[in-house]
Amino acid sequence: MSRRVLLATFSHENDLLNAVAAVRERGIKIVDAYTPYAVHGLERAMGLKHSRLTWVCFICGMVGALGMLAFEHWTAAIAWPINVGGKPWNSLPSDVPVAFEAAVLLAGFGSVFALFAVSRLFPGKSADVIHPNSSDDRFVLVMDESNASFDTASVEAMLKSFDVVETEERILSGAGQS
Amino acid sequence: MPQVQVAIITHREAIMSETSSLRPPLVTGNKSLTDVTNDICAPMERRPNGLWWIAFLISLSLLILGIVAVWYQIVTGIGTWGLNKTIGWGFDITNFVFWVGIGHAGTLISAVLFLFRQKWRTAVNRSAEAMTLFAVMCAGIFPLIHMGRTWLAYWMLPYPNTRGSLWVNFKSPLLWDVFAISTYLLISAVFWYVGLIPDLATVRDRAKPGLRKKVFSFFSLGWNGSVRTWNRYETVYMLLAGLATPLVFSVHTIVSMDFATSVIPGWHTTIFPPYFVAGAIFSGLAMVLTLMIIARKVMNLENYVTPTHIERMSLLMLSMGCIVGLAYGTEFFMAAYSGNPYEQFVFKNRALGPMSWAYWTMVSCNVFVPQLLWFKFVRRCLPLVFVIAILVNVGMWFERFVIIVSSLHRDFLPSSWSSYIPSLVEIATFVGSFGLFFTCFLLFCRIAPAIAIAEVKGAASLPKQDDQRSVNVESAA
Amino acid sequence: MFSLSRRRFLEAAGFAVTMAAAQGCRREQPENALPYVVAPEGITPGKSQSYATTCSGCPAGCGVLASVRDGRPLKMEGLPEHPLSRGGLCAVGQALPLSLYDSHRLKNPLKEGEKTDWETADQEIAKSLDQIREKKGSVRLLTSTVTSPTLQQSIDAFLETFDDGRQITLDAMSSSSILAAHELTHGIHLLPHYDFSKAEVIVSFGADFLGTWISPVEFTAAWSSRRVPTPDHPSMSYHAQLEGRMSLTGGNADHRIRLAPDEYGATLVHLKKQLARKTGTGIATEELPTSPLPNDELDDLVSRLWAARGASLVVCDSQDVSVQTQVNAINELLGNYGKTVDLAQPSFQRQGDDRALIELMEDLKAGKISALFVAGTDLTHSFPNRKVLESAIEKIDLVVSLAEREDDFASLAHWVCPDHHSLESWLDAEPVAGLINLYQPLVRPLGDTRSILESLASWSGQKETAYNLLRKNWQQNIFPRAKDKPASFRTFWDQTLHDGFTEATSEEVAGEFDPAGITPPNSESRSEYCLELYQKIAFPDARHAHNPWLQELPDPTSKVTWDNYVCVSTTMAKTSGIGTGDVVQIASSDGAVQLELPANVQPGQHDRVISVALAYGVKGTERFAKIGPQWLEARPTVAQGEQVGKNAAPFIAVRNGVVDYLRSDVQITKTGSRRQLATTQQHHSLEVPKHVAPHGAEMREPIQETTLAEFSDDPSSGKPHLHHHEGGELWPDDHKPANHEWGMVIDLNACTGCSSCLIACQSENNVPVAGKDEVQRQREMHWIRIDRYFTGEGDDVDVTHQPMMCQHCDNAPCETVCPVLATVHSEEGLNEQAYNRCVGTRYCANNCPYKVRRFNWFDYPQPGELETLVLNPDVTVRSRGVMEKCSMCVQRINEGKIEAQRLGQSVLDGQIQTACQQSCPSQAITFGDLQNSESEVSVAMKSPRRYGVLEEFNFRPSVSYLRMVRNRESDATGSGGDHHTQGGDHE
Amino acid sequence: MYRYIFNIVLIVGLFFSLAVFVSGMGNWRLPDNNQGYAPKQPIGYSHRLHAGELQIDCRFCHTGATQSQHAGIPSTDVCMKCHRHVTASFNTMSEFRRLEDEIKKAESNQAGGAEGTDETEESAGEPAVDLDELKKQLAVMEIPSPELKKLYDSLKLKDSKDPIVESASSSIPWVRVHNLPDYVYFDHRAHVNAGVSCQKCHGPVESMERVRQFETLSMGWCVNCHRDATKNGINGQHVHASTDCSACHY
Repeated sequence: MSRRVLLATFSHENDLLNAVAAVRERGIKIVDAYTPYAVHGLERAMGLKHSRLTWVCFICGMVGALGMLAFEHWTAAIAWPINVGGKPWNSLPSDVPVAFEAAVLLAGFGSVFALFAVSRLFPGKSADVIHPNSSDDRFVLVMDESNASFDTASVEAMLKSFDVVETEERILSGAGQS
Repeated sequence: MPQVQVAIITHREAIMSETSSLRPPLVTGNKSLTDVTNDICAPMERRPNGLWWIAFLISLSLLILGIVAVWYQIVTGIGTWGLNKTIGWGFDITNFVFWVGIGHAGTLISAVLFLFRQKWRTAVNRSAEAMTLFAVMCAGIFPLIHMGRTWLAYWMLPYPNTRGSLWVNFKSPLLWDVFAISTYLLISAVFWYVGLIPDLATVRDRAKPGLRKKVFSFFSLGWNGSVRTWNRYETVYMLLAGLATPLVFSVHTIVSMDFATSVIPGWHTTIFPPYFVAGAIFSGLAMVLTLMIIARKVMNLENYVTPTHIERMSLLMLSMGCIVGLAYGTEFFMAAYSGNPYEQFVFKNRALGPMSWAYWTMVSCNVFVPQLLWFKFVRRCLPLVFVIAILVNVGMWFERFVIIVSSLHRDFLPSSWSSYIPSLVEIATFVGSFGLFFTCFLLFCRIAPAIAIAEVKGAASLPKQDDQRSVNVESAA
Repeated sequence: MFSLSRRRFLEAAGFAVTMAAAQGCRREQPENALPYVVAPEGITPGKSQSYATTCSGCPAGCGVLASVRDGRPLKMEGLPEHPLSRGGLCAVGQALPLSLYDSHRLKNPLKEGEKTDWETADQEIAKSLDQIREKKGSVRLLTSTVTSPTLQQSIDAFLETFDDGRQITLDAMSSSSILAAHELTHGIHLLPHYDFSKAEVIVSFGADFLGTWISPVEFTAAWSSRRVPTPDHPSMSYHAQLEGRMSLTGGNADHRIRLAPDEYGATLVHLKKQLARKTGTGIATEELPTSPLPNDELDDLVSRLWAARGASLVVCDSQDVSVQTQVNAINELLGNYGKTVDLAQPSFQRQGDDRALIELMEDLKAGKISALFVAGTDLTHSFPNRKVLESAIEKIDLVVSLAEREDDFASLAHWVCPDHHSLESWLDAEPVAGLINLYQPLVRPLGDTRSILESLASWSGQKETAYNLLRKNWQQNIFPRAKDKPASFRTFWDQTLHDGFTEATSEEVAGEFDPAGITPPNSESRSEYCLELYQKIAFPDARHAHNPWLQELPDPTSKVTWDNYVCVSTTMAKTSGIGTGDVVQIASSDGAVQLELPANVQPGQHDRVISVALAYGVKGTERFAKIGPQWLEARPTVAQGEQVGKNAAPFIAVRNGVVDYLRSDVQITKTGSRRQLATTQQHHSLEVPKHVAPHGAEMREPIQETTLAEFSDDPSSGKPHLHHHEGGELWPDDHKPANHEWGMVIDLNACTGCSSCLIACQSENNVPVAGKDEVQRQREMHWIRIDRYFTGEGDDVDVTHQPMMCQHCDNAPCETVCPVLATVHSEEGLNEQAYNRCVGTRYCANNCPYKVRRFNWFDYPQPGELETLVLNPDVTVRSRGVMEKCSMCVQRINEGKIEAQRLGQSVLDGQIQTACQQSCPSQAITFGDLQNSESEVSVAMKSPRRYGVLEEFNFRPSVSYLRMVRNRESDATGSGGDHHTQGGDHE
Repeated sequence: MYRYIFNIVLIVGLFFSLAVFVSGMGNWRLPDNNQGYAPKQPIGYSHRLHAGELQIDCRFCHTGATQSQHAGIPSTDVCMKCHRHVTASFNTMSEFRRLEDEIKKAESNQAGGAEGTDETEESAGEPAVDLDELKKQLAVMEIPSPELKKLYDSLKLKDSKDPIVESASSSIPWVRVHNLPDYVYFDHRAHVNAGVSCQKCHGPVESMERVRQFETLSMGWCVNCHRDATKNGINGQHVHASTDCSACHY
């Protein structure tokens, strides 16, 4: 499915932020925005939901910690109990450090791989770069034109007031997914 | 300015932008966003200069020396080191703890300062993370090669086996180390790489079609700067920072437990975990300072690494030096107060015994010398800060040496008291680890953006080109 | 395109080949197993058999139980039933297997240094001998002490074929003055048999009877039998040692007085005078010079000796005959003859006859000798003047050496007719009249060597095997003497062969004391220095210098290996600025003899006495240059062209008809160069250095001691006042021992520090030799060490010895820290070390409070293929990078358990013995099952003297020690000092 | 075209590698695992025949099993206990007997024939040829099997089993099948006397023509058996099979 979009390019994050607010006020659907760095407040301005990756991280961490604790207990006290320095079979304090490390390792890798999976990032993927300078100094706002009420001219005029550098109409193939 | 803007700028950032006019700017020299990109990418896009080549060749030859020494040691035996029946660890574990300690500052700067929203970290966090990575690599080598049978190092991992299954000893601090160091290395690598992805994309977009573009395309994972990805990315980055912070504390706590859980007087002490963490941060800061002062000169990054950064780091180093000094004093107090004669002897022996030279080198470098940083002119004098940082590095190496060797050389039974002289192979291995570190670091400067481009841009709150003049007037005022 | 594809094709094909190959290379070379063709009767492959035989290390004649496995003698153990050694065996005896498997032993006879065969040798020697017989030439056979009746008979028979054939006996260290003195005072030329087990008071003048003097194992066993005070019988013998150098015996004495050897005479005269006054006899009334000993000391000795009349013993190691006559007089006055000094059944353990030797030297000088045979002794290290020998040899028609190795003399000889190693040959020995031991061959000779019995028989003109000669002599001469009148010779022979020895009647020798024989010692004016040559405990005889185990055995007193050195007192060191490791030159005043050796500052040494060990600088020890690991910084054990240590024998003097090991005409000067000694211990005191000593804890307390006086009052006296945590454990104790709980108790009062256990352990457990450089780097590999501490100030020090090995702690610090479970605890209370699991982090060694773990820094291969035969097949040979330590001889424990199971029995107490325990001459080590409350070790654990080293840390060691008790009134002497009163606040 | 051909070659190559790899997977095993090792022995000795068919007890030859840590490989003279008398297989012997009988018969026939009438002359030629042939067959027939010859060679015996005086005997170089690493101490005594059957570790040797390593002999295999023995006993007998390191490693 392809759709018509309007690209507005800005040179400063504040322009983009202001424009986003104005565009959303007008009820125009924003497809996405592309910025060279993480512009603070943009996600809220665009009304994006808070990421649920924190839960992934938490669950992975718990699995790591509890799994490792269980494994340590099993190896030392159940699978083959061996007398080490007269310590009791089940010596919880000595199990803590490794369990902690396992938690951190799993949580870290879990959340990073979840990020890659959710954002479809993988090695060798060819990026659909929206603007040659979007990773340098240009902030690009992509608006959905398919709505019948979309008035390109008036939008462009409005954007002008936010110091838009250029605007461009484009047909986007695919679902407009970032 | 339209009203909307005020509404969307968070309270915190309002403060930041307010204070930024009061504080010296993080990026000087009226840089635009493109300037930032250009400046940072420049070292990796142009041919290396002579200075780089000289540094690289020196590092490489040291690395080769180290490789030869390690090879010789592995095929001949640990006997090629100066250890003996009493002193089972010397340079090896000293170097290990030293390098781990160096590594910690990287994580501290990058993760802890990130969590505390210290924007000035952006100038140095990338190289600090790289430093962590390379330092942990150097550190990891020592526990590996210190084993009598290095080729069986995988026995440390709890994998199912045909021995019935014979697992590993989870009660051993050395095993905790295995997990701590490998976790630390992996998480540091991931943290570093995740931070690098947007910058790799920037380099990719700048590159002309060819091998370079292909490589950067491959490693930038198809990054396109979508705000949705940025949103998740920021979350994960914060999570990683949140994980790395306790990790860095746990790693050096566990390293200190190698000693603290033993029975050897001078090792067996509860103060070690905080003492070691403080020491690690201290040595790490010194190393970051050393590298930054060199890097800003060599790589023309004076506008990004400003004297303000150096001064803040110096203050941090001073405070850490004081904590470490307090720890040294506390050890003596605890020994005296405990009434344990073995403990008392070890500390008296440290200060007055045959290894007192090492002890006083350590105290001078770590406690006395950093006191100079109370003076602002010292903090702002880069050569002086550089010298102090080097001395702190030396002192922190000696701290580990003193703890390990001076505690071992005279323990319980006087019949086994002994002394330790490092062998040539040991020294070459130590030197080689520096070779590895600098070779990696120099290569890193050449192949990846040494400063986090996206983060600098995000944190520097660069004014709109049109507003430049007014800002400059403000900062000048 | 084409090339690319071709490459890909090759890649693909290569992959296939590699995969196929990878599956092919799985197995190593097949290993062959060669069974017997015809299995010998009574031998089961893999099982060791013990045979009783006799030790050939020295003429003391200790009984040996040699275990033979698959045709290889592997381990020498003491023969428990033997009346002299009582199951003990010294380091030298333990080390015999290694000298058996010595690739440097001669494998065939030599003619002028060239290989030849026995037929040629016999023919040509016989021809020369016939010529000598014709011209009535003089034949001399030089031997070390011959205790063998059969060999003596062969020698006599051989020498009888000549008109002038004489045997001359030359000991490694002569005691001929004792024999000569008895000739003067008792009219019989012999060595009495001393019985230390009957002596309540022992006064020794320089006699190192626990170390090297005459029969040390026997004397140690006897001496220690009187040194075990119990709460019920708090008594033990009193032992005073007056000596110049610090000997092992001196270190074990209750009271040690520093007295230069040239003052023994003067002191003995005073002692004799005072005792004579007590008896009321008037044998000594002459005017005396002042005593070198203070009067109170002298009075104390006199009163103690007098109180123990008939149960006292005065011995002296002086080569001055007049001094020895004084000793005889004192023993006579005390009524010791017939009690502690046995003349009726004398000892044959030292028969060196110095007068004959001096005559020989004259004859050699005069060129009167036609043939010279040398057997069982390395002349260079005991012959007073080698130059005489060297110049004389050219004038001798026939020079034959029967040495096992090409020693210094053998290289001068025309013929070398190598004797068997004692483990390859039949022989007998009568060390003490009435006790006859047998030697039996335990292995087929490894080289083409021949027993001395056969060689002599062949040269006497009757070829006969050693076995037949021995049996014949036994049938004719020994069998009639047999004590319990066995039914037939065959039963007698079989029983003796089984037992290893037999007791026989002997000619009663009666000697009447004749005061006229007492000669006053000449009271020479004291010289500036007094050089004393002595024997080292590791190898009293140069024949053993080829044994690397013994070379690396730390001297019990100095802890030095791989070298000899000049011992000087701390006072002399201070005044002349000599430090340990400084090379000093000692030279005779005429400058004829010079020697440069490193100095060793020895606490306890007399200020004027400098002492040097003999039997160093032995030809052939050049071979040790490359012993031990070879690497970048390795320093050779001996420098190019040098030997281990230097030969001090040129200082041996001939004086007043005896070979004397004392010299007053010497000078000592510092050369300025240094040579590091290889010591296994660097800190020699229990005191921590003063400037780093915490207040109230100036002393470490691994060794606890008390005095007999205090012990009688309170058997647990000497216990430091420690804050020992007696409460419950922090953790639940999950580890109840299974069927056994092995434990060990070491009695510090019995342990003399003789170090025989070190070699026992080395031999049993395949402990490698590390070499001098590694010892200097503090990397010796011994599993058991003997910590030796000097306590006290200056030169009047007390010596303590403490055997230290893995303590098998129940709460072992080493186990907790091993990441790979290579060292864990067994359910029988042992601290196990699985070599094959060890990855070599050395963390366990660091965390061991006793520092008993040894790391394989390198591979330590055996020097040759033959030498690998000495390895015990029951113990893994450890590879590089692996930690090792005392296993409490777990291979013996397993063998004992399995054998008991096979026989359907339970393991009996005493059935399993560790190697160190088995051979201990003083039986200081007890080992057994702590779960068996009846076992010897459990009983010892209940002793009030028991303590554990570093017990206060709750490591719960399985090895305990029994507190040392010195027979003293109070702590006034020495320094045992006030140290037990100042127990710090240990936690 | 080239590309096409080489792609085919490539695919075939890869397929081949894969095939080799997969076929190898079946006997893939960890390093040092010699399960199934069945080396060729210097003498084609059949355990199946001796232990299986003839039901000779293992300990008859491996005498050390109850007394020593090594079960031991029998010395040549142990083989000779029987093979002094048993020199060939039953089939060979019956063939031998048959030939002998035939010759005897033929000889008697011949003798009878010579004495007999001329009637038989026609057929007399035939048995005569037969007799020579039979004798030749008998002469080349090896009564001691070639394998037993090796036994005699080891002892340096003639076929008549008299020793060859001038030459020394030599061991038979058997190839070790069950070879534990040097750091493992396995004691046959302890196991056999505790009632562990030989087959428990060595497998059904009595059915093996050539002995092969039946079990993995890995440490885990040992330890699991020890655990099982401690838990369930051996033949109903309670035993304590230690799993301490020092039970096997010292």
